[in-house]
Amino acid sequence: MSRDLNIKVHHLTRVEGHGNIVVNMKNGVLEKAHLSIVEPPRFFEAMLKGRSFHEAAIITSRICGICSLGHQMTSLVTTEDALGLEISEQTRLLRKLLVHGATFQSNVLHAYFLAAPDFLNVGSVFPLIATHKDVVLRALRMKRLANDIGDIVSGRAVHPITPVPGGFTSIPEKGELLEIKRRLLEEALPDGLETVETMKALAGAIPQFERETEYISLKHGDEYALYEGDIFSSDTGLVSVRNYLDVTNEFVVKHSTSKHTRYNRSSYFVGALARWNNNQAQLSEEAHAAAEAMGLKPDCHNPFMNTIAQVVEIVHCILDSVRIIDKLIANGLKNEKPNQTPTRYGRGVGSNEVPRGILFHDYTYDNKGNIVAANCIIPTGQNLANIDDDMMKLVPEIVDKSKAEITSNLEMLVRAYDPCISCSVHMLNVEFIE
Amino acid sequence: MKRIQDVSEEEIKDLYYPTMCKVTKARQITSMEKWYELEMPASQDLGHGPGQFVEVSAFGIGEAPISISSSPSQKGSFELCIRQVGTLTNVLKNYGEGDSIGIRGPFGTGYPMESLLGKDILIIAGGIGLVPLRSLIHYVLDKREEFGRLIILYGAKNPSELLFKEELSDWEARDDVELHLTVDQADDTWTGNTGVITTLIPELDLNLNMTIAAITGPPIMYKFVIMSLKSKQLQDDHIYVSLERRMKCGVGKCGHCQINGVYCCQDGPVFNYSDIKPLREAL
Amino acid sequence: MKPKVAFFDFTSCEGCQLNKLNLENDLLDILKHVDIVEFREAMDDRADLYDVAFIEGSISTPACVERIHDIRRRAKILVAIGSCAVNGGVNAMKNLHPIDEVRETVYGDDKYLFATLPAMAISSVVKVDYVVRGCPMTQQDFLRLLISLVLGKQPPKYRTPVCVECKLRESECLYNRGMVCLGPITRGGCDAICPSFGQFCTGCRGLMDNPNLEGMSEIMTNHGISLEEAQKRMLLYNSNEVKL
Amino acid sequence: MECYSLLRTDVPDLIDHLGAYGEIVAPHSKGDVSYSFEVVQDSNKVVLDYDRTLLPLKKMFLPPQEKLMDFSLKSLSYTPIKLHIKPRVFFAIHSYEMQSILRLDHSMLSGQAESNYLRRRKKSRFIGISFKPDEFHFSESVGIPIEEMEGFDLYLNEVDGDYQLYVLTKNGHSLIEGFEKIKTAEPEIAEDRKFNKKIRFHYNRLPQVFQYAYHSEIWAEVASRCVGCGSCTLTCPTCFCFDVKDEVTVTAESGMRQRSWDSCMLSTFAEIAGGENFREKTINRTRHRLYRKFKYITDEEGLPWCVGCGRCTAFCPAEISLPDILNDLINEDEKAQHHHQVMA
Ligand SMILES: Cc1cc2nc3c(=O)[nH]c(=O)nc-3n(C[C@H](O)[C@H](O)[C@H](O)COP(=O)(O)OP(=O)(O)OC[C@H]3O[C@@H](n4cnc5c(N)ncnc54)[C@H](O)[C@@H]3O)c2cc1C
Ligand code: SF4
Ligand code: SF4
Ligand code: SF4
Repeated sequence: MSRDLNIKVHHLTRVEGHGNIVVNMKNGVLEKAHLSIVEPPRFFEAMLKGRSFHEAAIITSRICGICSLGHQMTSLVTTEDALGLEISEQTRLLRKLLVHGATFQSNVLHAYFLAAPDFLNVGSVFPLIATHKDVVLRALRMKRLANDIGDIVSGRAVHPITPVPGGFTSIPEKGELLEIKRRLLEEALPDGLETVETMKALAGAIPQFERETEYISLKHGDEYALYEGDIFSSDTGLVSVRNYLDVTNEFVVKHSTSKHTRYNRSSYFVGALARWNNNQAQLSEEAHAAAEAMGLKPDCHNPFMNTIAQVVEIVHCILDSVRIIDKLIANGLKNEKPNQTPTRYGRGVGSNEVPRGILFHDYTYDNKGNIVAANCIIPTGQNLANIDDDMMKLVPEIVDKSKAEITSNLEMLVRAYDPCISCSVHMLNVEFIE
Repeated sequence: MKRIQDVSEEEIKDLYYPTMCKVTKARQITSMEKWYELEMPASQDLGHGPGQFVEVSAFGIGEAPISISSSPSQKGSFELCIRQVGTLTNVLKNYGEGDSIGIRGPFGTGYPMESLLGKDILIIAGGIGLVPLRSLIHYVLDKREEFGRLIILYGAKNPSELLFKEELSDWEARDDVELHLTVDQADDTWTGNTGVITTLIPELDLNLNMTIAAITGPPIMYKFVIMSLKSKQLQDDHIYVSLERRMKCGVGKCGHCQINGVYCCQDGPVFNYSDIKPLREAL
Repeated sequence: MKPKVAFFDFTSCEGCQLNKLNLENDLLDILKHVDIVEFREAMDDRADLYDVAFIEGSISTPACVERIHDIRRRAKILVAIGSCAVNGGVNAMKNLHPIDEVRETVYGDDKYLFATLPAMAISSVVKVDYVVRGCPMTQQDFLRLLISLVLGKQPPKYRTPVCVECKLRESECLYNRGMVCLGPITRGGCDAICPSFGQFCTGCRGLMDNPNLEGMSEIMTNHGISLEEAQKRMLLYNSNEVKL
Repeated sequence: MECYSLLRTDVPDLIDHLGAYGEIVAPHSKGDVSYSFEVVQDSNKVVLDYDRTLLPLKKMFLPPQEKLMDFSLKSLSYTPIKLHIKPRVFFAIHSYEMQSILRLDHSMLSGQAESNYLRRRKKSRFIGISFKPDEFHFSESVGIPIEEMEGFDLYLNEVDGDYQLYVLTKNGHSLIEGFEKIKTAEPEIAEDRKFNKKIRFHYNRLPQVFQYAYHSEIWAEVASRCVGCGSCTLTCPTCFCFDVKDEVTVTAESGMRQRSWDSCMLSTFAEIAGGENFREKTINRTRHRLYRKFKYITDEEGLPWCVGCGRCTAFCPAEISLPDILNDLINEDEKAQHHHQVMA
């Protein structure tokens, strides 16, 4: 069948940041299918220049309000690596709790507010308030609890306050943590399991589409890697975080203010589905049961299933947060001061799994503790090439459908990646021109 | 020093609860000012003296000090006139007949009416300053034979800003009131005096021993008016001014209205000029 | 009829918008007062006219300029939310460097592919009726503005410094802890949340009217940081306002 | 005057014993180096050796933020606030703090009596404690020695690490009735407590200095360093200015009227509608603050309205020192006097 198709989705909705979808097919030959990023560039690397290590995390957390905690964590890890700052076991645990809270929050937001309207064929979550009030209330309840973890441990969920290089400026009270634990077990867990049921019911609306690709995430010896680990490629295995540039290989494309990346193939996938494919063995029984209920199998190659993998992670985060709180309390909460005395200056690299995938920061400090060079590589930027490759495969498969349906399928595909476009435009590995 | 033992539990009265008063009449009298007639619950009397003010309250917005514009001799109701300049005053614009407005007060010192008996009263009002002085004017008119001359100087920016126009023409018509109006900027309809209020003073023929001047107007006005009165040889203690300051509580607690060592809300707003002349922040 | 409300984002992290979605406990109450007609981050719908348009983010490209004029034409009331929109916020830090250098830093040889302007406050391009400050804007502050608009009253302007709220909370002053803090010259309204969690105020709500910047620099240098460092601190959120 | 000895280690037991009268409020640690008056939950957490609390004891009678009423916008009516006032014992209070409460009493009783303050104030008992002056205390210079006992029911005087307990009132006597860990003793005075900070003139000469200080150059010098944060007045135990605001809930149907501490050092304090500001410049405000402490009320009551706690200096980020300003004004005054004499 030879068809002409011209799709332009201007300012894609229900994603963070600005992107347009462009598809161009002439006589059945697909010329173009890509996500073009039009978010105004913000030049964070330039802004970081000359800034003190006290400010680096404050600034980089403003790269993205949605992943502010993720940026902050990666920034802190990077600064600590560069300046040789050791952190305590308590700091590590509190950070892991924060990462869980943020992942939980973000995944709920995406699954319920951004993706669910697609499955139910409505334009936003607001109509659902009338038709599915209990579901909306449940989502709000879960989000509130996830944000409360952020508020209590880090001062506020968006642009956290207390995490600083070397530790925390203030430590939560034991009673506050116990209350969070109670709510996790009594409210969040039942809500999480309900979520699995809801998603199971909606899973029928997920398109059957498969494209095997390279999956990249962190990997850790003892746990489902979120806060720390080495880089792992499903194609070629482990790479040290220090050598992240060997993995990312950024290049500029004309249709995007954001650079693309590639490693062993023309593109790779980062995010919940990559984490699932690479690390699912380290998930709890409950999380596996959830995955099975929603039809998520080990080695899944359907990008639309990323949302389902996120829901599995919700269950994981709830249960693992309880475990972390227990450990913090068993160790006894200490009113520690952050360790902010540098033992060296120079370059540091840090990486975390943030909800949308693997994130890298890379700073070089002068011996006054001010930044001379910085580079940040954001998950959505890493997914862009993969999204384009998916579109190139998907469009011919659905070319018989109406233009409206194709468009909505493509929008749904992009949304499944939970792209965070606002932050995907600040990442280039360029040295400052002195 | 006052001591805590000097007050008993029973003597302590609540300070911050307003009395809800019904608006019985209301009219927008210029583009900026609205006039209200209010009634206390159970036909109580407000019990104020000319020159005193109340704290007017609208829930959700806040409170503002507003002068009582009617004479104490008016029984059963009292009047306010409010210029719409900000948050609260603009919300009050929407209040009309039948609505309830919270009132605390009356607060502050009024004019010492006892010592004004038999005197010639010279009223000097600029703009909204007529509102508190109107209480004094009505009081004098109600007890006309107990006072000497009543001279009213009243100035506004332009003719459309003159308040209480009907009353002005009533006063104009009376031969026991000497009314002199002026506007800063005349328009086509205006046939009267043009110029700032001080231009009216030199022509006045005053009996210096008998005359008491009462001045209210924008902060800038006082200095010049007092200067003109002084050049007519009027003595300091024959001059009263009513001052405006920021106020929150109205009862000498919140500190906002302090003028050097005195509280405008308690020691004023009506001051004898000789008392505040040494206060550097007063005028 | 309920007022039609819309949200738009320009150059920003979208944290302020996210903070709105984080109003879990109040979201349903808010929807009783207003109709949300456009909110790209959360919905597909579009509308032509708005009673209130909330704007997040700075103006930083020629395309932004065009779009904000268009929104202004269609909005009765326009509110800038978050420091990016109110005064340029962190985005404006790039204005401290020559623009070509900035572009080259990030895009190298491809620097001319993407147009950029200095990062500007919304109010330097179109008339702004009200502001909600902060980075991110606080939910409390946003709700206060919304309720004020519903009641037809002037929203609070916050003209006292962060120190006032810090003192009312009886937080330990960071200067007594040997840290430096921008609370004295920063507009309050945040309930001094950062100092109350032991972190210095970064100045995210913008400067006070007539701040004593010399006095502030002196305080900071007396507390052990260099003048250069002190000035950088002040510039963090206020590059468009602080003139040194 | 009865006098007993009390071991430092028995103080927690004394606190527990006092609990029979009511709630106990005492200094606790706050943050790294600060203190705050809090309701005692655990008598072992009470700090006996403290320099000064961040906020003064005033906060217990005139809270930093206080709801004055609830109102409904639907029915345009309000509900008064019920104050639940428990009898309270204020424990380990310094003499200047007690004096500040006595001055506040006067301010709150003058004119119309401040109802909420007085109701809270009525049922309280005060137990003083001696202290070691640090670099900021100067209360002796304003007439308040460390051992000033006016206002206290009981007083703890530290001697060699332990305490002497003085019983000063009938109420004080009944507070310790039945407490057995004290022994009768002879009063002693500790030697090693000296004030490091002093005002050069006796306080009753200060109004005289202020008489001529209005146009001093010193105000401008101070104003150039002041950042106008209000910390000095917000932590001052004899300041009491406040602001009143209405807050409405998200339902837009109800709300509350709330008062919160305000400060005459803030630029907005004396501003009225239309932008007129009666103390627009920092210099006007700094001057007003000191005149309030040493001239206006002092002229009438014969006492400085400053108790020498040192808070405004200790908590000023610009390290502007009130006694230093006073001494500068005094020097200037002396110079002027001298000049006069020479001219004459
Ligand atoms: C003794 C006295 C009598 C007054 N009599 C009248 C009168 O009869 N008619 C009239 O129209 N106006 C009168 N005013 C002025 C009136 O109080 C102010 O215009 C009014 O408070 C403005 O309030 P707003 O909320 O509308 O203005 P906004 O500008 O929104 O006020 C902002 C804040 O400033 C406070 N504020 C502003 N101006 C004043 C002020 N002058 N005094 C106290 N607080 C202020 C308000 O309480 C409010 O919290 C009088 C003022 C005083 C002191
Ligand atoms: S911590 Fe900062 S905001 Fe708080 S009082 Fe000190 S300087 Fe002011
Ligand atoms: S304390 Fe300062 S940085 Fe923190 S929220 Fe408030 S204004 Fe912003
Ligand atoms: S504490 Fe210091 S800087 Fe702040 S207002 Fe007072 S004198 Fe000025």
